[in-house]
Amino acid sequence: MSTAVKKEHKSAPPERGGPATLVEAIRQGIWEEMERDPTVFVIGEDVGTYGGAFKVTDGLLDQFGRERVIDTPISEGAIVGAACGAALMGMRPVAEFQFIDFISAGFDLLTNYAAKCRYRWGAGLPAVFRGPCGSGVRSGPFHSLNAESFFLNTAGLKIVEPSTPYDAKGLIKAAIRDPDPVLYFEHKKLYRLPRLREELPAEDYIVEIGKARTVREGRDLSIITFGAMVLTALDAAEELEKEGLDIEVIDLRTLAPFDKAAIEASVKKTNKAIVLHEASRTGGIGGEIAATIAEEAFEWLDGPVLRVASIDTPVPYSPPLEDYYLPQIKDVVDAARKLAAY
Amino acid sequence: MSTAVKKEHKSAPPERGGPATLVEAIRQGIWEEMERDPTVFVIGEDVGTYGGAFKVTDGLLDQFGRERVIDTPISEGAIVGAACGAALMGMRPVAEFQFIDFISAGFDLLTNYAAKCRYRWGAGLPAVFRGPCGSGVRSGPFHSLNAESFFLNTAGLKIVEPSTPYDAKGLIKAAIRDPDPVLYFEHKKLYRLPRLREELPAEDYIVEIGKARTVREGRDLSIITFGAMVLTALDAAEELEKEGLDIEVIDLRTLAPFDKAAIEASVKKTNKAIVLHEASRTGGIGGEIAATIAEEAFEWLDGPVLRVASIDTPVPYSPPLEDYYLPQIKDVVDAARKLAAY
Amino acid sequence: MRISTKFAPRKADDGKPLTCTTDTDLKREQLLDLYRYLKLTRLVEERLVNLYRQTKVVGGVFRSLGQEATAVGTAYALGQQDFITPLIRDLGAVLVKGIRPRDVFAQYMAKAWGPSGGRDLNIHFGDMERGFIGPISHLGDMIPVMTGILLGARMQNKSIVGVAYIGDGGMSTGAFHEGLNFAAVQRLPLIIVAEYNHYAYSTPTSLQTACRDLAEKAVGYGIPATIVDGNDVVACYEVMKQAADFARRGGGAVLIEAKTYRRKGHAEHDDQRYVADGEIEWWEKNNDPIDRFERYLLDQKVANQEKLDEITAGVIREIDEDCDWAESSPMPQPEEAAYRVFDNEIVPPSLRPKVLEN
Amino acid sequence: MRISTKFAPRKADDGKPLTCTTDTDLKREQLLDLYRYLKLTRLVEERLVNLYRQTKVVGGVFRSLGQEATAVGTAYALGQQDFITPLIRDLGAVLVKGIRPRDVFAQYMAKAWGPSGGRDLNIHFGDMERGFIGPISHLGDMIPVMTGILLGARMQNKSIVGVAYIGDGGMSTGAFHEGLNFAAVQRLPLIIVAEYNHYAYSTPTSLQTACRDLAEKAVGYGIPATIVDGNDVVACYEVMKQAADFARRGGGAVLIEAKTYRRKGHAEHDDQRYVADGEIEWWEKNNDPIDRFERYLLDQKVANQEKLDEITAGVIREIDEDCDWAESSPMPQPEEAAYRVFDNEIVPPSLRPKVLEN
Ligand SMILES: Cc1ncc(C[n+]2csc(CCOP(=O)(O)OP(=O)(O)O)c2C)c(N)n1
Ligand SMILES: Cc1ncc(C[n+]2csc(CCOP(=O)(O)OP(=O)(O)O)c2C)c(N)n1
Ligand SMILES: [Mg+2]
Ligand SMILES: [Mg+2]
Repeated sequence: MSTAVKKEHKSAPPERGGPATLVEAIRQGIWEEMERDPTVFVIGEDVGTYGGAFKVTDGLLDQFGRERVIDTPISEGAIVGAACGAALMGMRPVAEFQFIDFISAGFDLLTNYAAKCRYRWGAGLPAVFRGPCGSGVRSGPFHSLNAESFFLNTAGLKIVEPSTPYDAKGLIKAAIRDPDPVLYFEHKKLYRLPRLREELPAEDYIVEIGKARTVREGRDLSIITFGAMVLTALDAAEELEKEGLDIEVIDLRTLAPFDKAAIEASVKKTNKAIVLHEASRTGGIGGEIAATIAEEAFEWLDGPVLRVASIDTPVPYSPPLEDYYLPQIKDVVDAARKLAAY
Repeated sequence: MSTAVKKEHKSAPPERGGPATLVEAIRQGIWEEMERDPTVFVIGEDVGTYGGAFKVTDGLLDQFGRERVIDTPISEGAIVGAACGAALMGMRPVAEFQFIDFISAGFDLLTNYAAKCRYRWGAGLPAVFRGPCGSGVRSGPFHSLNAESFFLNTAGLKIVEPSTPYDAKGLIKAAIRDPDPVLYFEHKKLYRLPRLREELPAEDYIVEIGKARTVREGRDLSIITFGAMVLTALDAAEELEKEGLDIEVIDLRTLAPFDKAAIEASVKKTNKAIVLHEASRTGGIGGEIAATIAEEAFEWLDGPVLRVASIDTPVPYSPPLEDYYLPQIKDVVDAARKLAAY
Repeated sequence: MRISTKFAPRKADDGKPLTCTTDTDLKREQLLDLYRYLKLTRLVEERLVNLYRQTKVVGGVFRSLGQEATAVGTAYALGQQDFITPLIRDLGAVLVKGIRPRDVFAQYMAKAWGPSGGRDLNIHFGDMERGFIGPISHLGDMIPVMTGILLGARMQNKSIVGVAYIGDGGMSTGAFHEGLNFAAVQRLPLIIVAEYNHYAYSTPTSLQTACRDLAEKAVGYGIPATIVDGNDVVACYEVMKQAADFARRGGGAVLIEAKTYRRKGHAEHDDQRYVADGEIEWWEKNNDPIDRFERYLLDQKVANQEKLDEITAGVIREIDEDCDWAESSPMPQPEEAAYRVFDNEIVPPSLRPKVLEN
Repeated sequence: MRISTKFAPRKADDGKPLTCTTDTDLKREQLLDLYRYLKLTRLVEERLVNLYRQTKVVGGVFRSLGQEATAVGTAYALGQQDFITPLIRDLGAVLVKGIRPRDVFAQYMAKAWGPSGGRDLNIHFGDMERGFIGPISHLGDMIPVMTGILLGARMQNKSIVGVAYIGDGGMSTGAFHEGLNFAAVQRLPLIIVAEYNHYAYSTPTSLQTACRDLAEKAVGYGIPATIVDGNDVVACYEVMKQAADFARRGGGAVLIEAKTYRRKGHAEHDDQRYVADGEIEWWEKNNDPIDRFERYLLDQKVANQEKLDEITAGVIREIDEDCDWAESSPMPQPEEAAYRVFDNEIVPPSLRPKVLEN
């Protein structure tokens, strides 16, 4: 009874290029890669008939069939493991976590199997592990995770997080073509944000993994950030501009391995840096970046590298609490003012 | 057939105080706490009849019985979950991972259940999660983990790692009495190291969680470290002394929340700092510490905070590879010389 | 192997509408109490949907429409001292365990007076006094936690049972396996209520397991199982009563599979495009647990319609009152976010740092 | 439910010593081949113990003494194209799949010429050509990985089966559950060989599961199971032959439980204090898989003692040669540690940074 499908529901295939939100850009990217390369397939919970909790894989099932669009049991370990095994066979799995929070249940296989396979016996694992991350949408402690810090100390995993539709499409394609495992984090707050909607090229393109992007050039101070915080940084920069402060904003895009050269170049120009991220401050990626700057650009620094991040708590549900938890524009502005005055 | 016990094997109860290695100190600590407090119990794989893979729990079964010394199936998730549940009931579980590497299979429950319980509904979880960590003993990629970085960005977990028998005993007791979940990491290379053997007090004592220890006072440069690397730091300090460099060595002992005051006090005195740890450099705890110093003691710094750590790879098995992987005395000496000359 | 089907779903005789089993010792008061909880559950959820539409509920609303009898009937067979850890769709069990609707409303609305003070959502909280351990989102994880509750209770010589609810989907998790297996080995009084409600989000049960019945999974843990008609509240009560007796007497873990049906989508936003035509309507018309129980109460002359209406009116009064109370609660103070990660007497709250203030 | 016991262990008739099943079509050459692999396995391990005592083996040595028939017999029923993922104690299966002893020696001795170049230990490597996926230490994790191998193969229209070995202990892991369940749902040709060898490290099977037989776990995955005498190499071959045929024809996953016994400790350092008196000696005397098979070969006149000795001599020659080769390998160059985390054409090796060299 439950296998028949209710309505003659059929999702339209995505445009090639054109104006797109972040979620549409990712969908385009996966779709095009699946057309281009028969080894690419999609696996995860509710990715088929339902098209994914956030509809990233909408329509793929109709187009590519059950063999290449696989609805799994609620088994994140099996999803990761199966993606690894298929990748060993020369396939290119794109595995979805329904929320990135559930990556904790795949943590064991990611850090032990996926990350170490090539090192141990030369077997590269071209697998992508993706899903919605991030807070600010009132989803409470278990649907708001920024998971990058879990994986930074495990060599063998690349980590990517786009903040624009263009980058999202270019990076998902690069991730799928990458010969090594890539974690691809999608900030759920950005999925459908009208502000981000932009025109994508009709032609095939990728965005190289490992390269940051200067979102805004400036001379006085660098804000190094990524994901949804790019917008916070830009908004802060605009406010600071009114005070005559010329802020540079760097979007890392790739978190591992992150673009040291771009960060250093920026800091050597502005001599002041703020690292901004959404995860809790302690143990977040900000420490790694700030330490790198302080170590490798020490002589260029005219002030301490400041970190602006969430407080050290779980992500609370209630709006006033979550707003307090998260770094706000004002926090960035304050930090920048103080640092500028240094 | 297999339930009868072969020999009339009975392990001696531990001494109260006296000369002890690290492993004996931990065993003393657990034993005394179990005697003192009937809610304390031990749970893990092979912790009963066998006394644990490293014999930390040796003899507990005979003394305290099957109810309080529980051999589990190979189920790290169940071990963590069961410890949490029992803690909710007012018990004080001491859960063992046979090797800390297997904590990855308990990662989900640790970061989601144990860490967030008090925050979510006020239910404190007084549970200890312990096990052998660390490399340098030719155990390859899956028995050499330093896991602290996995947990630094998850608020709600304390992390402890002793480097001496005195601290080991005092910290395991403090951990057991702590009202919140504590991860207690034991460097397996130190367990039976004769160099560490020391006289323990016969009286009950604890070592406060959250407090670092100045292992060696010095004026020229601070090395901030913990675990087995304390020895490396001390050996490097001795060599540097010959060159007239007076090195301070700080043993963090607690990694979360770490002792900022002690670090800052040291750095404000010496004006130069090296952070030394055994895990891979990128994403390791060194970034957090270095960033904190660079941020909060910026004006006192006469040089960059240098990090000396393992390279960014899995832990290789073969001795020449593992030696290359790990930070050696020479690496610390080199870093100190360069920084001193700054 | 030991799978009991005594209370499993049966076809109604010659097209007669379904009611409930008469094979019970439940007294009139208890039966009416069951009715009250069924209505309370359904109407609390309906109120939540209203609040959601008014954007007063901050997160999602997850309905148990059509499967209320499973939660209510099973929980009703427990003592005050027994523990449950429900799924989001087991609101009925939470209410039976004595949690007040006001707490649930305040939680959903992220209010300061909610039991988690706005830190967590819906039924994600707990009450040790009432034997209620709220779930976390991560499915399966509560099984080993409940195993630990029972391990602790055994060390304290407490004679309690623990009930962990799990979905057809959640049984696919490793945590479920590890937790139940450990409880079975330790012969702990853990009772699993496996809810066969046909879907896990959009995924049909046939894509979660190759078994026909979830009860078959009990075999691999060496424990007995029962299949119950999850839409027959009396049957649900009866199988739990037996299971709890068995477990309390030292029999060890038990698995109860409840056959039911999730009539609403996974959450309010779900368009249920994956559901076959007419399926929901069939269940609504022929197999609604409250309809069935009303029919039973009337047929068996336990009550007349007036009595039932009176109960319902009482339920609505309670809901109105509790909802008002919850609405009147303030939102939490922002800085509250920083407190209570640890025992704050030892570790200070994580207040947002003042930038470079020293 | 479908648990076949045709090849399960049986008591020997009136005290006669155990041999092997005669219910087989295996040809003489094949039988002698099996014998060669059994001896090869045992003698490679003995050599490893020698090397360990000479401190030439850097890590631990894990013996399969007394359970060699399970690995050898089951693997021998597979084709070149089929995949295995063994446990550390399934060296026999690895050798049958065509991995040479030299590779194993070099790995154990952490040598540059070993297949992982000294990066990983013992049988922790792989060979896609030979259908060998080496395990990692984390028990259970290889089950979902093998599920993925088979998923990939199906998309490539390859008709292969995949065999994953797992211990009585490893079956308690969540990864085992998730991997097998997914394979069963997908009807993938995954064959689980569950090794009931009485212990997981020091823990008896009774503390791993409340089931009597591991085969019972198959029920909860909706797949068939067979119990085999794991010390009867011919029976092990036969059950795998049938399972592989079944799986290859599209029958889906299968579980084979092999009853055997681990005569050595978990690793060389284990004093086995947890083993009941006389237990090991009983198995050694009455139920050694090689003794049994020798008896079978002689009884059935497949070979005479001379022929067997000749085979053994060949095995020893091979071991001597391969061991010499492995010993002659250099240790790896230190800087090799930095390479091959990623494809180094894209990400440079992680060489130890020269301190402040810029
Ligand atoms: C480990 C984990 N993975 C994924 C999810 C996302 N998720 C939430 S509910 C759900 C479906 C649950 O189905 P089932 O267990 O059958 O319970 P039901 O909703 O039917 O009551 C999923 C996949 C989750 N909560 N936990
Ligand atoms: C997830 C995990 N936890 C713990 C261990 C440590 N460990 C290694 S072998 C072993 C016992 C394995 O027993 P079993 O699965 O029965 O295999 P056997 O050794 O009997 O072949 C344990 C607990 C591990 N390797 N993986
Ligand atoms: Mg369901
Ligand atoms: Mg075993």
